[in-house]
Amino acid sequence: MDGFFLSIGVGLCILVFLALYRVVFGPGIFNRVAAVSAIGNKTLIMLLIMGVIYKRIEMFIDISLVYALLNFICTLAISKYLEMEGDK
Amino acid sequence: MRILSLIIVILTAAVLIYGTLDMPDCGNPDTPASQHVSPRYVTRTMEETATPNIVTSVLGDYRGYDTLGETTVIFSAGMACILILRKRRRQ
Amino acid sequence: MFDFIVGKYNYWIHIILMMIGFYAMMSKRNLIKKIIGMNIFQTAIIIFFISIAAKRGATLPILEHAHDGGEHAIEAISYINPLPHVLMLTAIVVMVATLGVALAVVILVYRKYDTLEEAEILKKIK
Amino acid sequence: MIRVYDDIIVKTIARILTPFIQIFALYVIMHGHHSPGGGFQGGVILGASLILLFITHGLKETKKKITEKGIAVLSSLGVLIYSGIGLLCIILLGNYLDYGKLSKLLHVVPAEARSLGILGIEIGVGITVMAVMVSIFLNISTGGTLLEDEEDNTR
Amino acid sequence: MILLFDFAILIFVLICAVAAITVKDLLSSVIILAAYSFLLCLLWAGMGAVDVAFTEASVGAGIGTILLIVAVSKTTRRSKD
Amino acid sequence: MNLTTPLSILFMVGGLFFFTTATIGLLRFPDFFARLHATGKGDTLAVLLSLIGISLYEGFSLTSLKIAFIAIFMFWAQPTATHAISRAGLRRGIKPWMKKENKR
Amino acid sequence: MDMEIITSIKPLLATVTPLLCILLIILSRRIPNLRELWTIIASLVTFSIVASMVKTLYTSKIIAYKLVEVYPGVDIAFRVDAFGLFFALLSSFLWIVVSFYSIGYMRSLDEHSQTRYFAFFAVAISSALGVAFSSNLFTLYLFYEILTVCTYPLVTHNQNNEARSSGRMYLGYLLGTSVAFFLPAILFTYYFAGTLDFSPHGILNGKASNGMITFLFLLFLFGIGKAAIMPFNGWLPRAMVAPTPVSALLHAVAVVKAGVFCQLRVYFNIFGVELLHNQNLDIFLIYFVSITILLGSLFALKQDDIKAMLAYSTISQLSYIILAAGLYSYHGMLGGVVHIVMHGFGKITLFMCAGSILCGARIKKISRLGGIGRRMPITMLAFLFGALSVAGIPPFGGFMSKWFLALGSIEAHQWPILVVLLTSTLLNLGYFMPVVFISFFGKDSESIKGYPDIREPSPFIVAPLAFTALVSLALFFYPYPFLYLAEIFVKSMMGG
Amino acid sequence: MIDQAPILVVIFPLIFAVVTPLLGWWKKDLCYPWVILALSLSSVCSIITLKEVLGNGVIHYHLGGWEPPWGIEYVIDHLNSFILVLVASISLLVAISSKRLVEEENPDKVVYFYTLFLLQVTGFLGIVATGDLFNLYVFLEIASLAGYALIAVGEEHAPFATFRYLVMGTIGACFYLLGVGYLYMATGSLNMADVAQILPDIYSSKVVMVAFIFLLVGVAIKMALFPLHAWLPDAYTYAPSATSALVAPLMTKVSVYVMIRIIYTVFKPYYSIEILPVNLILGWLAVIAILYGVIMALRQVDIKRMFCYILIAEIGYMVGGVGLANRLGVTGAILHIMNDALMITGLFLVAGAVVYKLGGHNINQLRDAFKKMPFSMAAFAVVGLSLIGVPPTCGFFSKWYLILGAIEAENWIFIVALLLSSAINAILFFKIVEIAYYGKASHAHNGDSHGGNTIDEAPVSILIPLGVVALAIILAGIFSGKIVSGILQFAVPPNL
Amino acid sequence: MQKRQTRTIPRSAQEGEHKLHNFIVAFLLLFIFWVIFSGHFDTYHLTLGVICSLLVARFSYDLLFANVRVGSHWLVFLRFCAYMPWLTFQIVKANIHVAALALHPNPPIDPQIIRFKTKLKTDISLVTFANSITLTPGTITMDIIEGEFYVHALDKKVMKDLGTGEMEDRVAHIFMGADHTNIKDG
Repeated sequence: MDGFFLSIGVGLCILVFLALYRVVFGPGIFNRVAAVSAIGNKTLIMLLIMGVIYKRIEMFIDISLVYALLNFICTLAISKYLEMEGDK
Repeated sequence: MRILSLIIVILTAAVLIYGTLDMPDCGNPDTPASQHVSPRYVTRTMEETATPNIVTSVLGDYRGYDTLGETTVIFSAGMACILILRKRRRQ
Repeated sequence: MFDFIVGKYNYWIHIILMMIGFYAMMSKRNLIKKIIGMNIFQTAIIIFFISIAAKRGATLPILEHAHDGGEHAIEAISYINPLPHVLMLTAIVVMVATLGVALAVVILVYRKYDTLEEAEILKKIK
Repeated sequence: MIRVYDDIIVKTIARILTPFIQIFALYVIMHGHHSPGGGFQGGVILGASLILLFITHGLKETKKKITEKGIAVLSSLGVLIYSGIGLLCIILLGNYLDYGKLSKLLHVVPAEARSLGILGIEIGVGITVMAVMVSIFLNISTGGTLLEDEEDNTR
Repeated sequence: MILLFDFAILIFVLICAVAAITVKDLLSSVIILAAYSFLLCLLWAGMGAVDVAFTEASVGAGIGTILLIVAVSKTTRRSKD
Repeated sequence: MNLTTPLSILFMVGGLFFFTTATIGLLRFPDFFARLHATGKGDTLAVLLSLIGISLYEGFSLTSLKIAFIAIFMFWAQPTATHAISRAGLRRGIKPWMKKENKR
Repeated sequence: MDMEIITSIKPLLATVTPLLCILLIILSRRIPNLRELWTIIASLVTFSIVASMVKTLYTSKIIAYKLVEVYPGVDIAFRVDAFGLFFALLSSFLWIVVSFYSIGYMRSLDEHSQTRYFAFFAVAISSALGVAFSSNLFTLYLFYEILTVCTYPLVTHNQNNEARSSGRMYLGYLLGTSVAFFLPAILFTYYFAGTLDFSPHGILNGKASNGMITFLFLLFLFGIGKAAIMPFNGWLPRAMVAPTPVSALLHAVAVVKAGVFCQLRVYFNIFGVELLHNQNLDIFLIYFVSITILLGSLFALKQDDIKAMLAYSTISQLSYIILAAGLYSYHGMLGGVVHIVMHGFGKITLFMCAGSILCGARIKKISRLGGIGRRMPITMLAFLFGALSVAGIPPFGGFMSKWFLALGSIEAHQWPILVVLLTSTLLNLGYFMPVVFISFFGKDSESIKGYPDIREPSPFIVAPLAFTALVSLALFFYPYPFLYLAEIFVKSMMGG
Repeated sequence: MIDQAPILVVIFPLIFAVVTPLLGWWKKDLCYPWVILALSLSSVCSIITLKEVLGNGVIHYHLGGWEPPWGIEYVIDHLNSFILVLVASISLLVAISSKRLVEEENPDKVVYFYTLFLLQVTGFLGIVATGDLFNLYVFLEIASLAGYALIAVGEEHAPFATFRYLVMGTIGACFYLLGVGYLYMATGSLNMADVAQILPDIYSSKVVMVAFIFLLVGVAIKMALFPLHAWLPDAYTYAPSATSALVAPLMTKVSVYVMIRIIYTVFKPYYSIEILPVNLILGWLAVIAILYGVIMALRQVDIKRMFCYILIAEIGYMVGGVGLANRLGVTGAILHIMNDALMITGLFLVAGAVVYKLGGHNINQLRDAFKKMPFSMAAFAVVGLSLIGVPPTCGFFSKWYLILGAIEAENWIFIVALLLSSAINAILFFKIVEIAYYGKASHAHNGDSHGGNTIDEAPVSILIPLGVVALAIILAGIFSGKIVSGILQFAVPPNL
Repeated sequence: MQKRQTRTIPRSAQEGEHKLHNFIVAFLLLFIFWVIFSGHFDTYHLTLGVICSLLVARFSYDLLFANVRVGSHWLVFLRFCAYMPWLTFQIVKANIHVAALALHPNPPIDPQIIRFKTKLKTDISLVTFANSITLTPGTITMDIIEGEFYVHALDKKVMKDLGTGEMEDRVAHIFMGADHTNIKDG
């Protein structure tokens, strides 16, 4: 079963890599933000998968939870900045 | 300037990589780092501090003074920001 | 050879990462870029420390059977070395604190010179 | 940056999420003994929850919840708690930060006393970190005036 | 086995780092740094340093990025390099 | 091998599938708003499925409840974030991509 | 050398008394009379303390006093031997005279910052005494440096551009040489010898290689810039911008003699005469300073400014004294040492005369002195006395020392030195006599003609210079306190 | 309570710093006495610690009651306790002087200024007291962060200078941290004594070598050793006066202390002499730093900047002394830590007084300063003489030891650099003195010459520390023998 | 904080009993959260939980229940739970739609921006509606300006789905018990 989760993790890794394309090249700031939040979601799941692999998932849930909560704040801050930009 | 910094960077990297040649492999459980001081933290944290999270017990107790310093660093950063940026209202 | 690379991989990556940060700190002319370089530099060091702590086949440095009265013998070999983690917690805190102060200073600089480019600031100082 | 974010959705969601973030942050602080987390992390999350309020509701509204003075007092208070516990150990004839000596005061075995001592300092760290994070954020985002730019709700 | 993650993530981290310092737009740079921090968190969780990963998660997503964004918003987004 | 394991495999694979489509959407869609469709929705469901898969695998305990909390938070936060960023895009004057015949 | 050593605080007292007087001077800065009274009292007290030690010294004893240890084996300590006392006696005695003279001079010219002047004057005397009494090279260096620094405000007293550049020159030469040569020389000495204490036969003997000895010798020779040996003499004429009492006491007696004193101390008590002689360094030394003797006199011939002329004369005469270390003979050494006091009295008289002329007639140039002797007869007579004494014409004190030197050169079989001495004497007369001649017998110059009010200045000025002129005459007949001390010292050098 | 003194030295300023903002909210005026109280308590504790160390030998204080390799340990030996006293007392002096300066320069930020002031002192004391490599890093960061903030509120271009300082400082701290990491990897310990015990077996390891290099480079950046000094002049020039008086003397000294610790305690001297010839490199860098520093100082027209370059040169002295790797040289370096701390404090306090009274730190603003602020300038003169190395000021004695050490190590070029720098310092110092002294000449057109005669002295709160520093400079000179034989000879690493 | 009643964020729920009620509800909710997070059921941890929940509830009960009149909480909650399955179904549909679009060799995207007025009044219902729109097939709420929704739709089909107003009705149904007075934040 570990092998299965590991392969899911690897799959997510590949997805993260793909999303990184948008982060690095992705024209404009908005695409990047979208891609980063996508990466955040994948990270969240990958953390849990690592927890499963380590057999200590309860230790990793908190981190995932933090991501669920704070990724949101981060995105809000960026979008607020983008909205308020220009009219300082 | 760019060339100079590139040279410095490459030099530093060379020194560092030279240093890695003698390092134990990553993940090797027999390194001095894992053998000398840290085993005690692992084996005796429960009986000495009753805290299963070893990191917390080391952070809070064995090396608690570092953490005091850390808190002070944060405190200084806060005060530093206030000192640097705070302006009076009239402006 | 493969073992060699696998064993040293983390170290080399941390060196490369650190040098990226270092280069950015030295040669980038934008102040915020320098701060970003600083961030990368510091995280590279953290990677190094965490690599020191890693132990193959060991689990997290949180005791697994803490509350069953010594039924399971605790062996140091089966837990990852916690000490570097502790050090790096402190280092991250320092990193954040430095980031805060650096940004405050940058804002002050911007207030004064109305630019973040080092070259332009130097021109204005003269 | 700290102007009111005139978006009903964001405001409402932030408002509802804030208490949960805060209780989670406190949980992180208190349960550093058993799971990852501790004073700093919890403090940062706590600070982030307040920052969320500042971002979405603006300075004026949020200042009713927590004032500048309060932030300053809290940031000192945290370090004071920490170093105070240390001094308490000195008064109880131990070395600085020797929580084992607190067992006389708390009537528990030294190991437990150490555990409690760690909790105490985690709380201190959490308070300081929270207050300082908010104060850095406020200072940077308002350029040090801690005054809201004139409210602009026209759009 | 976790090493497999390490390999990949370290490469990603490198990519992010290079991108963060080469992108001309400061805000983009900051956002790339946020992604960088996610990856680091992942890396550390993978290496068993949960506490550090936790800290990086809270700092990277919660404070560090926000502070940088705020600072950029207070100054300017443009950068010459 | 009880029933939960295949179920969890199913859910995990489903989650991975939606992650994949979301990422492909992120890469392929023509403009920012369309990409937001991909990430905003795809990721929400994918996360939900993966969480269910993991909690099934782990068996029911307090842990699953915590995972449920993650799901709930995601449900609140994800659309809000998507909304916020799209609103910012709209207000900053990013023109949504239109099909050519619509442009007239 | 089994001389009896007596511990006594007297040398410290003598050094500190002028410093205490500074406090009083500063406190009473608003009341000039009281301020100057303090100076005079201090000078008298100092002199009496110094003089009270003479008797002890006559009985071949040495007074020592250790203040504090600054380094293992190196102390700040005082040790009074005959040579030191000799120099101290001269300085403290002349301080009394010059104190009176200063009062008259400063008041008649209505100088500014007189408090500062008197204060730093006291410091200078204190450090000169310190130099005289120091028991080791370290203490010597300490007071030497203090002397350099505290003279700076005196030299630049006028605070105009000329004073400024002279001050620069002064410090540049003195500090430069002392830091660049003297200090390393001391350190090397310490490194090789393990001690810095003065010893009658030197401490370096057998401690260092020959090359090193020569190297050290050169460092000392050039390091002690106050001795104004030829390449490093430039500061002395420039320092003449100072008020005349300063030039008189410091640049005829205290400072320059301190330099010479240091040189002799080093040659006698660090190297030891035997060592110098064995290495043939003495020969080098005497021929080297001979150049200074001759060139100094020649330069003096060219000068039109009285004080500049006197300064070059001083340069020339200082090197006579250094001859003492090079002439490896009893009389040679005696002559050099005695020349300190003979030249001191003579030259101070000349300087005071120059000051008197400045006060009375506002004249600085020799070419304008025509007829002044008729208006200011006492001054010019004193000038004549001083000039004859410096030139070494009997019956003046200067003759005695020159005589001894000549004897010494004969004893040491250094005939060329004898020639040098004679030539120099002729040159001395050559630049002094015209001054005397035109002042008495020349036509009234333009600076004098229309000014009927030119006359002898106040008695505070005239009395001291007349007194010293008479003393330099008297020293020919009764040189004994000084001569005895010098003999004791030279005997202790040669006797061992 | 006496056995708790080592920790109280550090904890007092920390707790007081934390309370300061609260106190400031309540009553702003209380901050100043509060800071003084904190630092006095800290000084008293440090003196108690020193006494304990002198009486009973090295103190090991186990924080949290954990034995050394596991817990953090304070190891207070002679070197430590000496520098603790130095840091505590100098910061007390600066704190006393800061009152008017802070009120003048940052009137509405007094509270936070004092908070960070105390935090910075905490950092310094923590660095000095600790016996743990990582703990040192933490306190280094406290000191640095507080320093950045304190400098950033200075005048004109302070923010940008601070930014550069911040970037450099972070690089330095990170290098240090990296070095600690490498060392930890090789030894598995963070305790200095423990590491020192383990290291000799693995001296051949490349990891240890890289660790050593990075530790040194990190510290060298923090202390602004020659090629890494670029941040210093700007940062300290534009800093507020009170800050520069605190940071300039102490930050560099503490870094030198750390360097001594690393080279001679954590590593054995054998390592840096035989295996990795670091001492040689340090020696050369020191020579270049000295010459570069003094020559650059000569070119400045801004006195604060000039002092900064002097500071760079002084760092060269200490690093050179450390690099000599013999007892005398290291003694000289340690002694110079004290002397230089005193001198630089004096310099920057004078700069503070000048800025306060004359409104700027351009050298031309000093015109007539001797008239206006005689006491400040007198103190400045003492400091300047010490910088030149005129006995009996303390600057002479450290130079003395350093040169003796250099002679022993046969490092002639270092001697030359030292002497040359002394000479140039003399020029520098008298350049300032001249301007301060002759100011009137260029102001002559302002009318009456007595206009500038009124004394307009700096406030007492500055004068008292300045006077204490000046006195300390002289006393430290006179009693340097006592200091060396009483404390420093135990402080020098025993295996040299 | 008690003294400055007029300055707390919410304008409604200022009467004392509502306040207390809200406070208790918030406390209970938070405490349940705490217990689930904590996973330790000994007195020590529960005490900590009570203290923490009290603190947070004290700080932010008014944030949690701003603009919602008490009384209908439980009913709303139940209706909301009933709404969830439908929403989940919609989300699955949406994702399959998006997946199909993403995997389509030539994505048949035809984006539109729709504007429509809504009858919903309270902010909580508005928010629920907006988020539901965002989560459902091919639509994103871009902006709400004075009750007018700006929705970005991926193609015309979803536009029609939205046009039926089914979702709006369902959301309105959930919150119908709540007071529909138009009170907004800030």
